[in-house]
Amino acid sequence: MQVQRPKLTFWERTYIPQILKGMWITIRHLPMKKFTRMYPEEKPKLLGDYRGAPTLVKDPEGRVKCVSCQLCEFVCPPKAIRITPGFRADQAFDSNVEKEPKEFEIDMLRCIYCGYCEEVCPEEAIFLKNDFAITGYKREELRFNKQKLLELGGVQPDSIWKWKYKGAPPPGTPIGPVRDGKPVEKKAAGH
Amino acid sequence: MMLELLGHLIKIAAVIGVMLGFVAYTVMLERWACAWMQDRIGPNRVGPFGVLQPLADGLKFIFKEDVLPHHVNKVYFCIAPVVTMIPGLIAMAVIPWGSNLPIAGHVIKGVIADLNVGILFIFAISSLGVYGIVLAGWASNSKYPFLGGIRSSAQMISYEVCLGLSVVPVFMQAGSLNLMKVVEYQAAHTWLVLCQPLSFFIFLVSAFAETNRTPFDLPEAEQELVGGYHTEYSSMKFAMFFLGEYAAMFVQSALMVTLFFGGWSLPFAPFNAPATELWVGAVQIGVFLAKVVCFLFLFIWVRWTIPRFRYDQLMALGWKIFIPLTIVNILLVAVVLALVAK
Amino acid sequence: MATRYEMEMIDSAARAHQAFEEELHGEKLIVNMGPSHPSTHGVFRMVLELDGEEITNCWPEIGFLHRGDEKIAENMTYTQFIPYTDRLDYLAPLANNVAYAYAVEKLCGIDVPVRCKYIRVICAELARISSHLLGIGAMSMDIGAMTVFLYTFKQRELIYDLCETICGARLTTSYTRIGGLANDMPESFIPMCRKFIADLPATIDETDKLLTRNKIFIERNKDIAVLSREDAINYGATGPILRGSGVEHDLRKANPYGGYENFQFDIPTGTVGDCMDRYLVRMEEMRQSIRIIQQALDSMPGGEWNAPEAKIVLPEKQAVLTKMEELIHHFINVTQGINAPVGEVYFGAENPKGELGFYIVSKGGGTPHRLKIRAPSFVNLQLVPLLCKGHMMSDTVAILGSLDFVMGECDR
Amino acid sequence: MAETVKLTIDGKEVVAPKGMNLIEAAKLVGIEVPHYCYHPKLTIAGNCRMCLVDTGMPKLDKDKKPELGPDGKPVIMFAPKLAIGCNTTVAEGMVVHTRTPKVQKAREGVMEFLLINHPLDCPICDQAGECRLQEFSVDYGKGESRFVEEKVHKPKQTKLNAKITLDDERCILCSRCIRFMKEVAGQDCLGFVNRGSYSTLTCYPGQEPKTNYDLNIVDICPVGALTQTDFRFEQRVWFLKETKSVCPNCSTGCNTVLWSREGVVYRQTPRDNDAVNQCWMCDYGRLNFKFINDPTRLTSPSVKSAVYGERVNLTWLEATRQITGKLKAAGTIAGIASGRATTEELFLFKKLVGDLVDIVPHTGEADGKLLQADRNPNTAGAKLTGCATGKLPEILEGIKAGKVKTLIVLGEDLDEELAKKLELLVVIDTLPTKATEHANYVLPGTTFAEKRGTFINGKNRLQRFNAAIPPVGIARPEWQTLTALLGASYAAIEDVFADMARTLPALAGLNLSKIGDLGVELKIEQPAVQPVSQAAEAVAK
Repeated sequence: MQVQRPKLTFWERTYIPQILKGMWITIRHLPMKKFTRMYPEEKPKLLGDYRGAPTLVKDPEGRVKCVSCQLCEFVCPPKAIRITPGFRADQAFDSNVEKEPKEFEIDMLRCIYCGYCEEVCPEEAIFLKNDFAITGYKREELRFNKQKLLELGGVQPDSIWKWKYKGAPPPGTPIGPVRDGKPVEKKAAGH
Repeated sequence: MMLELLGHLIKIAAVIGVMLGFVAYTVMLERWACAWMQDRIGPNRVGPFGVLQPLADGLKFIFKEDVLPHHVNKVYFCIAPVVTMIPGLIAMAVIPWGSNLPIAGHVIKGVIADLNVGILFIFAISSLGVYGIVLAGWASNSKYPFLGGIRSSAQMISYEVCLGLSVVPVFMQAGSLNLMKVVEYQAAHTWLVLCQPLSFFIFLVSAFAETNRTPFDLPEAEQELVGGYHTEYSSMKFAMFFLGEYAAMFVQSALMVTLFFGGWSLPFAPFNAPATELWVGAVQIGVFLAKVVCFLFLFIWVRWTIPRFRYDQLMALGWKIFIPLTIVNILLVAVVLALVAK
Repeated sequence: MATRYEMEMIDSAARAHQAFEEELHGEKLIVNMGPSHPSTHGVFRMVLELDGEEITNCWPEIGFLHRGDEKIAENMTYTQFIPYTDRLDYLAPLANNVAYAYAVEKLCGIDVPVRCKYIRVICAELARISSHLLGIGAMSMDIGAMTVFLYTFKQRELIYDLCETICGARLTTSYTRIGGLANDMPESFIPMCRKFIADLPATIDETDKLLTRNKIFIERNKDIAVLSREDAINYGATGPILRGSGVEHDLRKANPYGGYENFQFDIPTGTVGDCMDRYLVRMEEMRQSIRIIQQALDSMPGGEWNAPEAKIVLPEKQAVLTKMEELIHHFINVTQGINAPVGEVYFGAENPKGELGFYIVSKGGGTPHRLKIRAPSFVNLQLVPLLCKGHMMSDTVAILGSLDFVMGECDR
Repeated sequence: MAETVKLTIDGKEVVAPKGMNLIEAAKLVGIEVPHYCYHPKLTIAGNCRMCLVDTGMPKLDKDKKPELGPDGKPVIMFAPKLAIGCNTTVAEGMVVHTRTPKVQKAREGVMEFLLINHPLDCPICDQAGECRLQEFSVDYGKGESRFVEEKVHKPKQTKLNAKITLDDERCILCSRCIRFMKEVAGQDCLGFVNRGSYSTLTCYPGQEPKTNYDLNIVDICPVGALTQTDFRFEQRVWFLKETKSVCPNCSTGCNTVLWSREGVVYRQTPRDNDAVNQCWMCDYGRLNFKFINDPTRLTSPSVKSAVYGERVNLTWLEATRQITGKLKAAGTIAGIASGRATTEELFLFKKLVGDLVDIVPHTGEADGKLLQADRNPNTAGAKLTGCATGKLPEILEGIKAGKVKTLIVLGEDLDEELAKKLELLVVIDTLPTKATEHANYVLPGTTFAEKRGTFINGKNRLQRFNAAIPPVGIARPEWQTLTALLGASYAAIEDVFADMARTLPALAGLNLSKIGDLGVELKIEQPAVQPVSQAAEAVAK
């Protein structure tokens, strides 16, 4: 298919009709609805699952969901995430998770909001929230630490409770079949 | 005598004040108009609906650092913006912006200097404007401004010829070079645009070229020349180029109104004759300004609609089409006038 | 090595002639256009030798935006590189994502479901429209018609809205994955997209009216930078530039991939090969893209959007949380990447700017041994000296506009 | 050459020594047979069932000759059931398939069973990234799980001993650890209790592994059941850089891998070298690397300033200038080198100091396995380069008597009294000691993880090690320092070695790349290890 090159009529060759036509188009736009918005007052409506700033979440019981598996740190293309793994306190109600981040830092200046961290997180602990305008006066301000990330993330409902019924039975528990966290009675041998 | 002089000074101050105000708000108008044509909101932050934006612009220009590059020719570099702006202001001296303002027995004439060769004065003065641009281009000692300056001088000189030739028929018909007389002639007879459409058209196009407005804004053409002759300018010096451009627009609009659209007159009584009452005089000033605003809007409107010519095309248009056309036009009008006179 | 000086012996007559020529032409002006110049579309530098306004010589210079993407690719898994493809031709990130995904899938020898293909087609065509809108808008803005730029940008904003709906980001989409997509197309996308393609022709027509028959625009473009058919082919030009010169070559037809064989569309070609033809071809391609999107939306199949390849595609999050195999595959897929076979593949996709090719050398494992990006802008930019010479300074903007390149992709 | 047999594995002809099993035979032609319980250095248990392969033998006719089929090739009779590769030895004419659908199906089944009770621990399991379960699941297993029931729970986070943490849920019961403790470490203390799904690895009551080789069971554990307590949750293995190195803790010179990230060494594991350490190493050597990241490391050259009365940091250029000037002015120079220094350093040190030089012996108790009494990794190197002369008492006496006034010490400590007697004491070391405290000049050195070089072990094996991390501060490898003091022009360690190879006949014809990762045996006449003079040692301390 060949494109048609315009062949101008005599009048069009005097420039005038096309200029007038153009001016007609532009003038019609004068009263039209404006497309831009008054930004800081009028926030854009975010569509879809917007990929804003990554944040850490807690579950409804207040447990930090992150177990510092460091998958996100590995996958992060710009290497914005830095995790220092650590132990979960032995006495904590969720000590069966064993591991939690001692420190979790995301350098928002490096972050490219690709969402890979959320995608690879095997614990659903990191979410990209709607914050799209992250600003600061200093570089350090934009290195979000664990506390800040948890504040931003808030609480996320948990339907699976992956770590709830799991883990070491208290010392002295006989090794054997367990259901719902309790040992199942062994049937007497049929001798 | 002293009183008269004082009166004149007040008049001059008023005219320049009003004109600068208009210039400032033309910038505003331009920003609004282009925004709305482009479906944008436009400036609306400073003051209600952003009406104080020109003030903010001015303040910003004043407070910006004035960069004086080390490689420029400092004297000319500093003079150039002034040279660009002043002619625009001076030209307003001979343009009639009203008929009369009878105040308390005195009749104030609606023009600062009622020269008999008003149009010649204007051409003489406004052709000085090109020096500013050439100076700026040359003094910047930089390549893009240099190209801009060259383009500009060639363009403005060429179109000056068109401009001058295109209005000859007007004066042939009006019978005077005094702009006040031209307006009065129009008020009494008919707007000259109806008699001299070709003249008007060529004048209009040349006016675009004279003021470096799109489609003839080659000297500054930011996409090619990064701003042309004012590339190296900043702060208030840059603002003066800006003001100069808009002042020139204002002058050209006023000239078009004066020459072709009956100046301060309206084609019905009591506005079709010099005013004898204060309110008529005032309305006529308003009429004049309204017409000027229409032309200013036209300038803006065209700028945000069409692309830009190329340098050689522009020169070809000027020399090969407009100048022959104006000469033919002069001849035709002369013949017609001779026939009518018979 | 010692420097070799070449001595040129010119006979007196020739020298006289040369002096005369020099006299005639006067001093030439060397102008740096770029790397930071409003119409070089990024950090592209041209050194122009001007004789008055005429360009007598031109040396383009690239590399100001070099980030070493190809080397970066060698140090990360195939999936991790996807965000980097966003940043090649950043005016059409979705199309880059799609091209890259197909390249890796070709290496792995996997096929994606039809739904995925159709979504990718929509993505690629939206990217094409977006890129051409910008190309035309920027070209017209460089020529001086500023408002067209804003009109086209308004439509691009709507495309960005569509991007945001489908993948959560407006510019850095990173939407495709090896063997599928990051997520399924949301329900709300289809009506939005339908509305968009219904409204877009109005803007195209407006642009058409403002430019196509406007004599000023025509004079700026007609017979400017005429690229002959032979030169276009010899210089390896692709995309609208090649087609503008009258070569009917489009990878979507010539070498159909990703379900393009199922759609009806035409390939616009030019006759002269000047800026005008390239402009017209882009205008027509947008209309054809609308056709394709329309068909894709109409015949969008349901079902899976990821290939059923557990070893390549990340498992569903729910399964990762509850099932062992899935958790393991998730971990290995993330940390080691897909286990690509040993081999070399080249895959070229018809991107807005031309043929975007990925040449992957794999020695097995999750990272490419070498990944070469054949960026259309890089190849098309070779034409600049050829096209610029003999034209005027002002024409450079039209020429650069009509070449419609992106330095992000050229410099990589 | 032992007797060999010919067989075919996946269509490839293999010539393997008689008695070899199929896993090893397949390895010869680059075919991997997945396995968990089999370990080449341990006895065969055959309980994981992962290495199932399809085996067949030629059909024999009445004359015990292979019967030929219509295509002229022997007819193969495949066994009705798959055989485990680890416990099937090669046989003449055998045909093995490792990739047929049948085998694949079997492996998928095995994998599925192994994963049934495996906890969803990958996110918190240190093994993730080097876990055989993960690897084989992806390579040979199914992509999706069919198991919906409740998993069996077993004890977690139990401490096997101070060094090892045991997580029974993750255990796949391969019994490698049990066999290692019994057969190699010599303490039969681990075993399984319970049956079926509830089988659990445990230690005999009241016992715990307490040999010097316990941590090897962490290495051989294919999953994350046994983890090294002090490496737990420190760092993911996929971030760690592996650097081939040699253990500097005794004259065995076990081949090791250093695992580091961004200038920090996180762990040390053994590397296969049948000539030295097979695939084991002792816990003493394995854990003795923490000094690399010691915060008190010397980072900059310094001088004890008479003006300020304290140490002042110098640039290398300035330090070299001052020391060389003073050395030239000095009379007899004595040197005390270290048996932990590399051969190249010792070579240069000898050049710098001259005849009055010796190394300080360090000894400990040998355990009859890997750990030697001589705790210097490079005593043989010192001997070869002429640094080990036995003149240590003489030097020390000389200092005491005030005959020796100038001393250069490379990586050893010195008695305070002696140090005070010296006019010029130059110490090159990595950590602050008494000697560095009193030295006129302290030049920071590097640990074995920060430099390249060679050690010659007790069996005269020349082994090369590499730099895993950059030096701290502006410290630099000792060979550079010594080169600068000598005023020599060695640009790289290769140049030093080349010079050494020219000078020392034992090294003739060698260079660093020829040494390879596994080292080369040197031909040195005299026995390498001499009885250590207890007296000399006492004086040194």
